[in-house]
Amino acid sequence: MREWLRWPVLRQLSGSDFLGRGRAARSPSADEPARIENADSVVRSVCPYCAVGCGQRVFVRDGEVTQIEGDPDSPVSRGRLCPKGSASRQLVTSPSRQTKVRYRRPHGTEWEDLDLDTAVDMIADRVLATRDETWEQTDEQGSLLRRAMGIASLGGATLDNEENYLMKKLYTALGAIQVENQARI
Amino acid sequence: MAEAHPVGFQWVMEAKRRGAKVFHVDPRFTRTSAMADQHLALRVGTDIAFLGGLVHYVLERDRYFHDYVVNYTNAPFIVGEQFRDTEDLEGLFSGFDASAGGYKTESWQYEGTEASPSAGRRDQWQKSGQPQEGETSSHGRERASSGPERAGSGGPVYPGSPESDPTLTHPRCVFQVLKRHFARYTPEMVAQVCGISEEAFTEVAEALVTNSGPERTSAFAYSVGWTQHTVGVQYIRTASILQLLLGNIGRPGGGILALRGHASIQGSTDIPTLFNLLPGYIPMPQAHTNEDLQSFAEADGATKGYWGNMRSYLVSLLKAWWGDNATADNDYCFDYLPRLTGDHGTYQTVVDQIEGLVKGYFVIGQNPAVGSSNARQQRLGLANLEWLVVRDFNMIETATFWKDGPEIESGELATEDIGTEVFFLPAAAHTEKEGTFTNTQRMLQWHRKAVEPQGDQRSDLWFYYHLGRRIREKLTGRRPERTAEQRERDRSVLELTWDYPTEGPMAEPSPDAVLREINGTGPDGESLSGYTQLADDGSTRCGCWIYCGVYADGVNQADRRKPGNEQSWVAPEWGWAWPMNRRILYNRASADPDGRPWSERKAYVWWDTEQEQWTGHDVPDFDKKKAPDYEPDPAATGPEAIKGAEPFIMQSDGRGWLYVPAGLVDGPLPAHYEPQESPVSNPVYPNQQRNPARQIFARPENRYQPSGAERGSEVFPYLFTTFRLTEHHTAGGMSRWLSHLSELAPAMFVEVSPELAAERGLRHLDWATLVTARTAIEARVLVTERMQPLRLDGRTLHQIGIPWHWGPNGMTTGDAANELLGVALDPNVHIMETKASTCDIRPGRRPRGVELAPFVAEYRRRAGITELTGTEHADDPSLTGRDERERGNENER
Amino acid sequence: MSADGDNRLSGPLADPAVEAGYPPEHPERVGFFTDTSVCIGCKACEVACKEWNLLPEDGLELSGMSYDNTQDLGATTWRHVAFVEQRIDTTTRETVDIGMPDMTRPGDSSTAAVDPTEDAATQIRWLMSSDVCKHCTHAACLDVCPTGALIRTEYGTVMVQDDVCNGCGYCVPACPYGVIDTRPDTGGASKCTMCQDRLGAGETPACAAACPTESIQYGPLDELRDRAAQRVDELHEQGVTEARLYGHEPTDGVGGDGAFFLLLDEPEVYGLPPDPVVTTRDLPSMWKHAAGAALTAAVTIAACFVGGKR
Amino acid sequence: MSRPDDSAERSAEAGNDFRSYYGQPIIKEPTWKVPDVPAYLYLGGLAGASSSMAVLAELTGRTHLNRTGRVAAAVGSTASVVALIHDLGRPARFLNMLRVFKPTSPLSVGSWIIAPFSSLTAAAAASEITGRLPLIGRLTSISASVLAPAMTTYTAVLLSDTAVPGWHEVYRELPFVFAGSAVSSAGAVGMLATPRGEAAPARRMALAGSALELAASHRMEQRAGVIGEVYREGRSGKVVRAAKVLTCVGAGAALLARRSRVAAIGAGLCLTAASAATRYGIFEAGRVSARDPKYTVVPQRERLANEGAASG
Repeated sequence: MREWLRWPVLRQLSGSDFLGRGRAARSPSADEPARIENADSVVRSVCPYCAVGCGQRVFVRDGEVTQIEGDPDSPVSRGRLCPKGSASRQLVTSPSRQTKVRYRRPHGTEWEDLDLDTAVDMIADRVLATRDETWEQTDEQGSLLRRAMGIASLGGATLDNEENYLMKKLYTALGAIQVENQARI
Repeated sequence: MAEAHPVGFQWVMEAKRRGAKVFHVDPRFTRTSAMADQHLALRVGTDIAFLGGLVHYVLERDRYFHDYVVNYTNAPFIVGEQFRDTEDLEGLFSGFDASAGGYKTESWQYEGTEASPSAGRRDQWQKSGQPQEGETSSHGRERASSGPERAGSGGPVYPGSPESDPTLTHPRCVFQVLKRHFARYTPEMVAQVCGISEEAFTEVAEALVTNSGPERTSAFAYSVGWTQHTVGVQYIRTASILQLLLGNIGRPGGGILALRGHASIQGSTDIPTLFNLLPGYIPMPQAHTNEDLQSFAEADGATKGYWGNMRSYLVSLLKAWWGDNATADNDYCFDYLPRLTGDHGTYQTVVDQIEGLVKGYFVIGQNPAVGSSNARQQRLGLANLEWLVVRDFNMIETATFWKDGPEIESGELATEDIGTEVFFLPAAAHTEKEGTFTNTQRMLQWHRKAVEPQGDQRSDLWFYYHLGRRIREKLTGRRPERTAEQRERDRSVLELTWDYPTEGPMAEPSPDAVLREINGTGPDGESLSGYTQLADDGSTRCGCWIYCGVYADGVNQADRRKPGNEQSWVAPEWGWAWPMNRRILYNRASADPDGRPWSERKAYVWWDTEQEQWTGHDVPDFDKKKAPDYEPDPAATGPEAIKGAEPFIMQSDGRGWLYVPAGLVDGPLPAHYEPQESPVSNPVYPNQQRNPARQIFARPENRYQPSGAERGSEVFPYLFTTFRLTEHHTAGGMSRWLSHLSELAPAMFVEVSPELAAERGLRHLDWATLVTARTAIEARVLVTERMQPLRLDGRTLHQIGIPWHWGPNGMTTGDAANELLGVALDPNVHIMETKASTCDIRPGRRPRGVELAPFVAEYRRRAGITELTGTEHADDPSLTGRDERERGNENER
Repeated sequence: MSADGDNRLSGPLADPAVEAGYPPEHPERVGFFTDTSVCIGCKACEVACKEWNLLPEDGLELSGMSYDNTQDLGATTWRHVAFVEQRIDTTTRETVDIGMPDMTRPGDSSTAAVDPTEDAATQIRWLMSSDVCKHCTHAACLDVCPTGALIRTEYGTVMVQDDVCNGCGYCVPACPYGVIDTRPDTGGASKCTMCQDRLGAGETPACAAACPTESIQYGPLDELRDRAAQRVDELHEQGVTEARLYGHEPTDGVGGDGAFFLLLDEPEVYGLPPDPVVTTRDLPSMWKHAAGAALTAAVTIAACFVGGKR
Repeated sequence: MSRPDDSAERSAEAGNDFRSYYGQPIIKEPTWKVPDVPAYLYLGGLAGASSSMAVLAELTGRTHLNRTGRVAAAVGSTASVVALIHDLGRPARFLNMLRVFKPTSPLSVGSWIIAPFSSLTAAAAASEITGRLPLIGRLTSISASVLAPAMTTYTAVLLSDTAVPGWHEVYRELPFVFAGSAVSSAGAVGMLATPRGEAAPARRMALAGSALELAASHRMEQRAGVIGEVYREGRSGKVVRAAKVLTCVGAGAALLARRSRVAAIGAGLCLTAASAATRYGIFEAGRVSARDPKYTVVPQRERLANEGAASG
């Protein structure tokens, strides 16, 4: 009976929307709240693409990013984003993102699985071996070099300052000097 | 700017709304051109001629900002008698050593001074009394007297004061030198070189000068269209000269604005993952000149300006890194720093990979297999490694080159033969970690963490912290079996401060703790509030002196988010800009020598006579209490030696440099040279085709093409330039995998004019093949009138636009533009020339598989290319070091 | 059809929400004013829309239509940026269409490219315009929808209720702008909702929020109309005499658009109809003719039964 | 709209000189499928005219023709509904057609017509075939016949009430074409399924319907202006021409059908095909007119030019 009373035709006849073009034809779905309204948290962030540094608001629900949009408070961007910035939610939630370590052994033809812990351990071993193998304490004239020329690194412009800082600090301590990033490219 | 920085472009539109005129100077008609009042389609690689023409226009008509120029620039300083200009030497400056492909720069100095470049390079010169220019090692020349590795940091230093002529009439004063030097750059010359009309040029010039002066300012915005050239630094220099002459530096609405392309590319320069720098632009020590802390820092200590406190900055850094282990007795562990012996930049590194010298490679959020010039050379390097670590979101080309790279397709390499061990580690995204990005305005902004990364995804902070922790554990564990020599070697690692707190199940290290370390702490362990507090006695620690203050008062200043509309137009309470939260550098120049604003309209920072201090809309970039009439004691050093009317406090004379007596390796003034590869003979200096000091690598996989009148240049008759699209990002790692971006620009294409299409039989939307001496790629053709042929001296020149976002992997795929480019570098900063080169274009798809190499080889044969092609007068370590046999027997790959 | 006369189907209508049964205290009618003279063609609107409305990618095809690879509005593309390359004579403001470059091999046909140096007064210009559902005052899609899936909202906008739509497709050919379409994946009709859910949250629609240059302006329709008129005057003063508004007149064929535009050339150059009319304007006449025809049929049939067995 | 003064002049140059966005269509082509929607159109018309035929046959004592009419009306309307449901993007939600009553929607009005009509005709046909409840059968048949004329023409309104130039611009004539076609198609079925002796009204319906259809078509094409092209040219033009030929042939055969069963069958088949082809041709012509921006732009430009001339 209740279902029957909700029949829009009855609402058409009884209400102000005789032609059934608005209120009478409306379904409860039209009033569903926006997903930014029922977010568990709204996190202030910064766009990861170019160096303009537009403010972003990241909406989270159940531990997942549900929306990323411009932060109107930012005096840099005033809430606006370009197409790349606007695609940030897809960037971070894309199913194409890798979630597992992949390993290719020397001369291997396929990727293999590898435990993250093992991978970091293996990399540490490689670093130390290459460091010893290519260590230069001094040059021919006896000038101090104190470096390992077998280790190089590229990247940093898309990372946080804190990450660059740890990279530079660790590499320098290890004697790796061929450390570069996009700023040179 | 509308293309690559659309949201930043809103401010250009805002200015336009308020009456600003917008001129767009670009070889291509882009989305920016569409919004500009006027678009000037320059021939690629001719901006120095264009800007030089503007300098000429200003000087010839006496349209410069006189008081600004006399007081704030080095215009009155007298240049030494020994200096010879390009006017005198047919396109070369004095000091050129043809056999070394570089300059001895001492003849560029001021009269009465002994200008030398920088702390990082100086003491070798002091010791020997003679610059040891031209020495070549496998890593390029060590340019002892120029110090390009230091040039970004605020300029070289010189003791004493140069002779000066405030009337600007002395024939050897900088102003007069400048006038003579730019006399060639007439509107007619600009038209002839750049391919634009004199009328169009004059319109820009007139608009620029009338919009500069006390009441008005003009700004230049540029991007890698200026930097990625064999004369890139001199492009920026020309703009600097122009803006200084017009009084447009240090003032609101003025400046030369670098539009940088990555979220923290500024940060990764400030806290450099760059070979030649330590945090805060402190140079990495050189093997032969920096034997101890004293010799490294002392020369700076004797000079004027804020670099005079270099020792404080460095000692605080060493204390931050080695903590209590760094003491006065051990030079604060200065010897733990590895030493440089030349260019160790990324292109040199790739050569060393191919040569088997570099064995392990970390690639972190970059994609060199398609993103660096001469991409094939990059992949040959990757294929010759022992191990490779790639950290990224998706399976980028750098991670998969061994499986499906172009060399596998062409049969040049076989997967089974590639010995590189590859670790792909998935990275956490910006929403999955917290930390700071430094934007293109030097502003640090803290982004907070929203969610946890999935699976094995981790932040790079996590990776490097735990990698370091593991390495230290292993070294500690292996200590008994290590030799004494090895133990000594390990001390720099084991004594490193590496005790960051971790949190959560993933043991994520605290970025907040790292930022506090970067900011620095005083003897009491409390956060410092600014770099003026740094001491050289080991009592302070600071990971990056220019970032000192980002954690002032124990508050993360980069995380400040007071809404923009609730504060002044400078918005000082959003984020934090280095240094000291100053939003415009050298803003003391916004006031006249007496400290009054040049005009009410352009008031920004001024001297408050009642409060007796500097004040204004921004944090004054000046000693707050230093009065405009302050005259330093002649014996003063450091900041105290800067006058109250000298705004450029990082420069060793407090002045903006129109002329660069030291610090650059390719000339004290900019001069137009043709790109490494150009179909045009240099019209400005007919005897000097290319930048004589450019850095090149003549190697089998990196052949150069003939230029201008050289035989065979007609084989590659078309100019091309690479560019970015709004719809994609860099080499595509963050855009080609996203459907919402891929669908907007779904295929690799090239832009050609209808005239070129007619000349070569290219059809809209069909395929075309582009060929250089390196290789051939294919792309879809977009015929558009936005590309216009140039008419130069009655000759028609065609330019081709090539976006560089594509590669073989991802959702939208295509050949990479970087396959076409050779590696030829600016000698100051080792940045490659991607914005101007030559190629051939023909209809149809490129040859595939084994047919590709002979196809390209045939082009090289027709053009008569040998390993010497395009190498004259250049700095090329591989040439001098090479075997004669190899030289004679050109082995084309 | 009713006491209100033509207003229920066409002509100026002060308050479409009240017409659709909402109480007079409903929210103000809102809309978009898209000022194409400041559009930089960045397509942020397209992406922001798809991100918010969770719309899928709908084709990785290089169109060759300048930088427009989206090509048109559709069921899963609710914002579409058009790109038009043309020449304009800077003195007369006459435009010359370039259109799609000739697909034949140059030289094969007679349409040789114009030598740009021949006429110094012409220069290249690149028009960009972000198109969207017009949210017509008299919306044909809504009128013809048999299920009530398409409704007028309290904001005066027009939206599809996906849980109601049965995919009959009637709205598709009814739209005079070619906006609405049915989704191949769900079968339902779909188009811009002006971010109905965001409006409920007091937020700006996703496209307008993202637009870097305020080309897409969102707000109360009356305010937007005033602003637009000012902007046209401003451009005319600057010599951009070809600037004109499109879809802003309540007297036009659809009673005025909820999303209207400032254009720099004829509407059809951007793919917009020059004089759209809501089809239901003629519905009473259609029914009259149909009734006449039906009567004719009935009479004819009856007549056929008159007479003998021949 | 404010626009430069010269635009009216420019647009007044009719014919093929019009501007567009890379030749892209301005309006969307209908997503309706073939044969679903042409079948829906044809069957609805057939059902409507058949229902009238049945009642009149019953009143005039033509039991066979009554039976034919009842069955044709029931089968036609039911099949028409099935075709419509099959065309829906979400067939399971067919019942939402009755969720509202939308006077502004010909499809809603049509649904409210076809729903009772198909039920009534089904009941009438069931009674006729089983012989049970004859009174109910008669009542339902008569009730259905009240709705029957509407069945013959509402689908014309359905097509016309769109932005499709080929349909909308001919809204005055299209119902008459459909009416004629419906009458002739019912006549055709009557001829096919009824002994010649009782089929005289059916033959007359075939002839009269055909005449009406042809006359209305002719007038429609005359008045359509530039849009008339889609009814003359291309594939849609061919189908429309074929329909006309079939109508003529069918009508000619119908003249002979009184004497010849073969002619009757031939006429019935021809006219059935003609009626279906008419619907299909018109459907296709509409699609063509939607695809080409010319048919949207040129008439609108002409309208503006005329308005401009009238007011200026």
